[in-house]
Amino acid sequence: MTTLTLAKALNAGLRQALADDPKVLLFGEDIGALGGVFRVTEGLQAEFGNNRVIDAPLAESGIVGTAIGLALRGYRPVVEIQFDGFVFPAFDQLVSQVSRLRFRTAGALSVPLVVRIPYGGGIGAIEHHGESPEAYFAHTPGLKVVTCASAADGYWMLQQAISSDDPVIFLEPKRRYQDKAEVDFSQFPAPLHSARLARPGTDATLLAYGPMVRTCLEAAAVAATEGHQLEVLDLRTLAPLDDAAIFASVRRTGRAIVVHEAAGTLGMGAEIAARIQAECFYELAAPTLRVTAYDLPYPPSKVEQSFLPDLDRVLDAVDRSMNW
Amino acid sequence: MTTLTLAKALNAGLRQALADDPKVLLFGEDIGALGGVFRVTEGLQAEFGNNRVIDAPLAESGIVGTAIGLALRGYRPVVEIQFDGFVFPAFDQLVSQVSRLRFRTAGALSVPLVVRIPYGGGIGAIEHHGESPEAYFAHTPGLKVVTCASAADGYWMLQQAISSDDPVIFLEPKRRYQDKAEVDFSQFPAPLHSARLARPGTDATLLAYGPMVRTCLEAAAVAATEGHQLEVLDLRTLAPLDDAAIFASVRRTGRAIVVHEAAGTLGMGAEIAARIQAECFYELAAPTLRVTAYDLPYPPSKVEQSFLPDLDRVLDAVDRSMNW
Amino acid sequence: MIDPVPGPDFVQLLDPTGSRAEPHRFGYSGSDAELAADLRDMLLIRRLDAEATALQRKGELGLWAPLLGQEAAQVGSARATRGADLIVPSYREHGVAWCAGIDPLDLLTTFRGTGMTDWASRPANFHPYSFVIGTQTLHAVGMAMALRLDGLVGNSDPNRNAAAIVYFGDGATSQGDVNEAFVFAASFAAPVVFFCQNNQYAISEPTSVQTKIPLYQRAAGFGFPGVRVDGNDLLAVRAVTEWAMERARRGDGPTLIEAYTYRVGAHTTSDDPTKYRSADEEQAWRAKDPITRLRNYLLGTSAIDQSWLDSVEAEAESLAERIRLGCVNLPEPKLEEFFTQAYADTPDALFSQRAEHLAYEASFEATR
Amino acid sequence: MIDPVPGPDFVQLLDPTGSRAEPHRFGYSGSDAELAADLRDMLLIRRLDAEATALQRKGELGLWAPLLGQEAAQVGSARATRGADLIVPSYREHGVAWCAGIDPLDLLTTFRGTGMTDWASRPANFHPYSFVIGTQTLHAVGMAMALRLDGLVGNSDPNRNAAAIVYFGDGATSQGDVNEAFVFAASFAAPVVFFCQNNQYAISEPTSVQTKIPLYQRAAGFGFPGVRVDGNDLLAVRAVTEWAMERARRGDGPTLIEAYTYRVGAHTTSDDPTKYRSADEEQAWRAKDPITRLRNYLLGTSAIDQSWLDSVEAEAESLAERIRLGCVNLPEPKLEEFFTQAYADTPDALFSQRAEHLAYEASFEATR
Ligand SMILES: Cc1ncc(C[n+]2csc(CCOP(=O)(O)OP(=O)(O)O)c2C)c(N)n1
Ligand SMILES: Cc1ncc(C[n+]2csc(CCOP(=O)(O)OP(=O)(O)O)c2C)c(N)n1
Ligand SMILES: [Mg+2]
Ligand SMILES: [Mg+2]
Repeated sequence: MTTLTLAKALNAGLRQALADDPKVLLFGEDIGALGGVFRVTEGLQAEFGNNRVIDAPLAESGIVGTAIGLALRGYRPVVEIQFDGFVFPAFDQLVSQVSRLRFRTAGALSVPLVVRIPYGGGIGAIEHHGESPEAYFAHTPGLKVVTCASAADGYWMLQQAISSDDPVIFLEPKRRYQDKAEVDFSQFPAPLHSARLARPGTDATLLAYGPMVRTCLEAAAVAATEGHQLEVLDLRTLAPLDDAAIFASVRRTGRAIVVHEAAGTLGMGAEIAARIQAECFYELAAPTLRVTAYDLPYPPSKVEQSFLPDLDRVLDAVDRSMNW
Repeated sequence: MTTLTLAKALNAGLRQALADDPKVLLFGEDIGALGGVFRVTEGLQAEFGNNRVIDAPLAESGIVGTAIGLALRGYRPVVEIQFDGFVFPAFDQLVSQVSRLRFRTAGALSVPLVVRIPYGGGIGAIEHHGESPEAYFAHTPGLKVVTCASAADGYWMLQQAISSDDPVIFLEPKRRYQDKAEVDFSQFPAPLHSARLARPGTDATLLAYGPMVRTCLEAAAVAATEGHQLEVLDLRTLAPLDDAAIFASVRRTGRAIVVHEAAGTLGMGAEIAARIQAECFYELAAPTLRVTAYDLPYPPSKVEQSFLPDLDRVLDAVDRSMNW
Repeated sequence: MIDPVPGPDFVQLLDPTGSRAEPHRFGYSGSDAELAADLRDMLLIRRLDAEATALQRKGELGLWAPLLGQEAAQVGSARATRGADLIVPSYREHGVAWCAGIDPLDLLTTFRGTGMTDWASRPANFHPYSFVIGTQTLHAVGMAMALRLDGLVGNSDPNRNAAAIVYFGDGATSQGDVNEAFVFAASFAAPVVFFCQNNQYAISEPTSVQTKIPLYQRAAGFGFPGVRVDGNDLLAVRAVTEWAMERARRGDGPTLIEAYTYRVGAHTTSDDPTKYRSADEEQAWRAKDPITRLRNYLLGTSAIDQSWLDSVEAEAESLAERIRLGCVNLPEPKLEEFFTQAYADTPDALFSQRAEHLAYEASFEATR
Repeated sequence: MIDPVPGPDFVQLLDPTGSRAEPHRFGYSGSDAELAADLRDMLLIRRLDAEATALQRKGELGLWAPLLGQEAAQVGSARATRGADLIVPSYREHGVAWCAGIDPLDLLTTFRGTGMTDWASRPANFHPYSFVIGTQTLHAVGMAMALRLDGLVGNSDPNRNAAAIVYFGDGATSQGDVNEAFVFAASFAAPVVFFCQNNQYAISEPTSVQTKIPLYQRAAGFGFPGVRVDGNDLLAVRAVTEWAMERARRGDGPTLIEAYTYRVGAHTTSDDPTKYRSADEEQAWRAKDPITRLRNYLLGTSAIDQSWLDSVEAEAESLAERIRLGCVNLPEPKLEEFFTQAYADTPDALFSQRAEHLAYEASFEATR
């Protein structure tokens, strides 16, 4: 048991993956000498050499496209996209190639690629540094999409993603990079594509992932002082979703509130609400509510706190659900 | 009143727009001498010259990116993307630039750009020629997304999109290009961002757009022979959605079935179902059902008919809804 | 566009009449017997192409992208590869596929819509077709980077070395991906040959829409050599590609080859070239036919004779028949097969969707 | 990387000691008085930059991207533009912005997070900053295409002509978009100058990660000229950029200028250059400082003297003060303002979301 920040846990996860499998490669901008702008790859080039931890030219499509070629030749590239907003130049390679090569070849080819993306807002950054692009990927058949909310999950989920034979979009909640938590290196991790009951409760379910898990846990703690027992489900896997865990929780509480930083329209909350209404039609005491960013481009940082969901907006939605 | 195919109606709409406003430009691959692979721009370069109808180098990001520059200098470029599957190289320019320049400049800059995309499957084509990318765009704040289902809408909506000061993704159902219908050149068209009641009914609402409108109308005709009166709403506008029309219809019928060709997960049906359950919670006799493609990459054409929704799958969903 | 002339900027070793040209810095030193084998390939490929075009006309294929006129570019370059080399095609490289040992029927599945790129499941160093223009160039560079990491480049024993070759068109050179592929290849000195078939058109757009200068010159700006070769001259294509592949294997990095040729047929069977080019132009290029040229040369040296040609013709005939019969008998897929092909580890939701699909199909069978 | 030497491949008109170099095909013919005005700009910009960096340290800005060391590249190129020309920056062109008449406080809104790119609303031919690397090069080409369509290129009266100039870094040259911009500019003979500030780094990556050959050579492969200029030499930058702009205005199409310079500061205030480069290297480049060089030259010709320098220093001081005070007083935005800024025709749903937001804020005020 060690206490680590999320960033250090991810670093430890990468180090372990590099040590375990000589085919694992890290590839991206500024990941070598600099150790990445968030220092997630710090020290790894020094340790494993620049044939394992490779600084790439500044071109995301090029990075993902060549990583495909490496993957097709038996490597397991772990690509770093520097910030969420810079994944879009690689979108075509992700959506038309990474997600489809296995399908196109009836299973003959594998693209065991991990695309790490620091994502989400709330850090006072300029434009394109606070995006939440998860829904674009979750809508794309052939990709898997996961996100960690804690240091332990960062350590384990990243290694699980790297050992997956399917391409995985690995979303790292950048505003939580410095959050510390215990990591048990010997514990056997839960399956990658499973949700985690972060806090049990009886009155309503908060469904969250990545950066919003902590926000929801804080909301649940406050709600508890007001007499509401909120259940918090950390989704962890966005594609595929852990339907069983979602439905089980919502059936228990009868109320669901999805919380995310991405725009509401066609965000993960849309899919989750659509599934819940279809599966739990007679078991709901209120419609599934969504607490999300507004349907606007990400605004200047001085207003991001009111743009993004926070504890109070979550509690407001809980009230609305309870009073439905 | 003239009878036109959808392709010819779009051609007529473009001709009218070019004639009405010298700032309107067409820009894309093979749109000049060839008239586009679907002949939607046929004859227009001969008529308006190659400064108004411009063959572009083969690079979608380049096409959209330079069209932004043209738009910023007062032009109204209408870009053609040759097939749905080839819009992704331009995704970054669309999502990070087209959608945001107005927001970034607090309204000072306008990007009056129309991106025409023949979309959807069912034509026996090879990979990447049968995609339905609408949800990616509808999830992107700053973009408007519309789609026509008939020749009359093709003619009018395209001109409305061109005269919009907002960027519009204009989706053309390629498998309906040869469908004929009456176009009334003198009729005053409905607003661009409004749905259209394609067939009134009382028992359930079919919500569809683009290629699936005809499928739903056919299903409704069959259902009528079996005693079910299905209402068919042609959504026309996907971003923004015409909430009022959707809710009004669903409140009337109590049952909603969304039909589209895109993958189910995080397709338009997700958002529509999520909105309906939130707004019409106590007015529903059944959950909103979704009839969509499966969550797979587009398969080889020999199986596309069972991959895509068809009349029978729509009727099957109607049955399930009625028996809920 | 004015025709390039033979000289340092345009490698031609066999002129359109079939005469060996003056010695050039790129010489072809193979035997006439080898050339006859290449001619046989070209003849068979032309027949394969014609047969597929005919099958499309009969409605047996959804589409076909003919390679007519590009046989020398494809055979000459393909025959410059060897066992461990990696071949990454675009979508018109049926001739390259043939040389790589791909069964033409496997290619037809793609165009008949019974499969996607079925040959990938059989052993061959021939990558799947890519239909999104230019994307495959990056894959090839990545594969070449892997060869380097694997220690398969620059070994003193040249037989332990390998390289990749990637095919794309003149139109593709405008795509960001292709230029990024140049950047990455140069940066990592990747053992890759960029083989651009400049067939003068990207569908209806002449190459002048993409560039005002010869395409081979693009390479120098990225720091590696570019060579323009007569794409209708098998000897020149083969000589230049062998040189470039060997350069790559040796560890000297990428080369761009522009094979200057012509797409004699339509872009695909859906295309109508009369809309954008003249019959005169087509005629002028037919006069430079790559097969006629090599045949005349080999007849001239007596490496082949009429009976050789007759026997290849017979072979072509039986190939055509095999394709004709094979095509209509290609197994029809069922949607249910595909639910487990998108992922190594198929999500439960897809099993449910498959079950739904099967139940629906069953109910359908039962009720109607 | 070995330093380029003055000569046909590297335009230098003023050497690091401040001596005018031998005559060159690019000569600078402006007066010393004009150069003094440019030096004043450079001095003020350096102060502005230092002040913004200090404001970030104090927590008043979220981020700052210093231009320290790139003043000659920016002022020299900006002063080569005139009224109707269009200027398209990347995100480090604070010096160019200054020359274009942008209020530095408008720049600060971006980095303080009170606004995005507020200057766009005031008349100036200075485009918003772009933070997604390379995207703006395509916008600039489109704008240049518009100039041509508008008949503002190649007129016999040179004053009726205009061109665009677009800024980007060495790292950006690897992006597909930048290379596509080269393709489109060449294809449409767009009146655009591609101004690449090769400041030796893309964050931590030295230029050698992006290219093994000088960047200016990239242009030739796309069919237009490329020139490498000493980016720390205002005279050379100005002369070459004036030539390229005039070429574009005349209708002769695009040019790539590689201004060879150095990012003396950090990439941004979040960066730590000690992780990836040596103090020696930084020191060597400080010796080539663009301001020292021009100051020495102008002191030498007596175009300026100490009292001139003192008065600019005073001016810089008051500029800094205005920035310091102005920054902390920049109006704080409210989220409600933004709901109507994404669209010309705001969808109803956004009005509802604004109403929800306001009601929520109000309830919040009421209850706590
Ligand atoms: C990204 C993308 N855009 C557009 C298309 C449509 N398209 C298919 S082939 C083609 C022309 C390609 O020309 P070229 O690269 O010269 O190859 P050729 O077909 O001549 O062999 C186009 C525009 C595509 N497949 N992919
Ligand atoms: C598409 C994209 N990828 C990555 C980044 C992150 N990033 C910001 S600046 C930068 C380096 C840019 O280097 P260069 O082009 O040389 O310009 P400089 O900062 O040196 O002026 C990077 C990688 C980005 N902004 N956009
Ligand atoms: Mg071509
Ligand atoms: Mg730089």
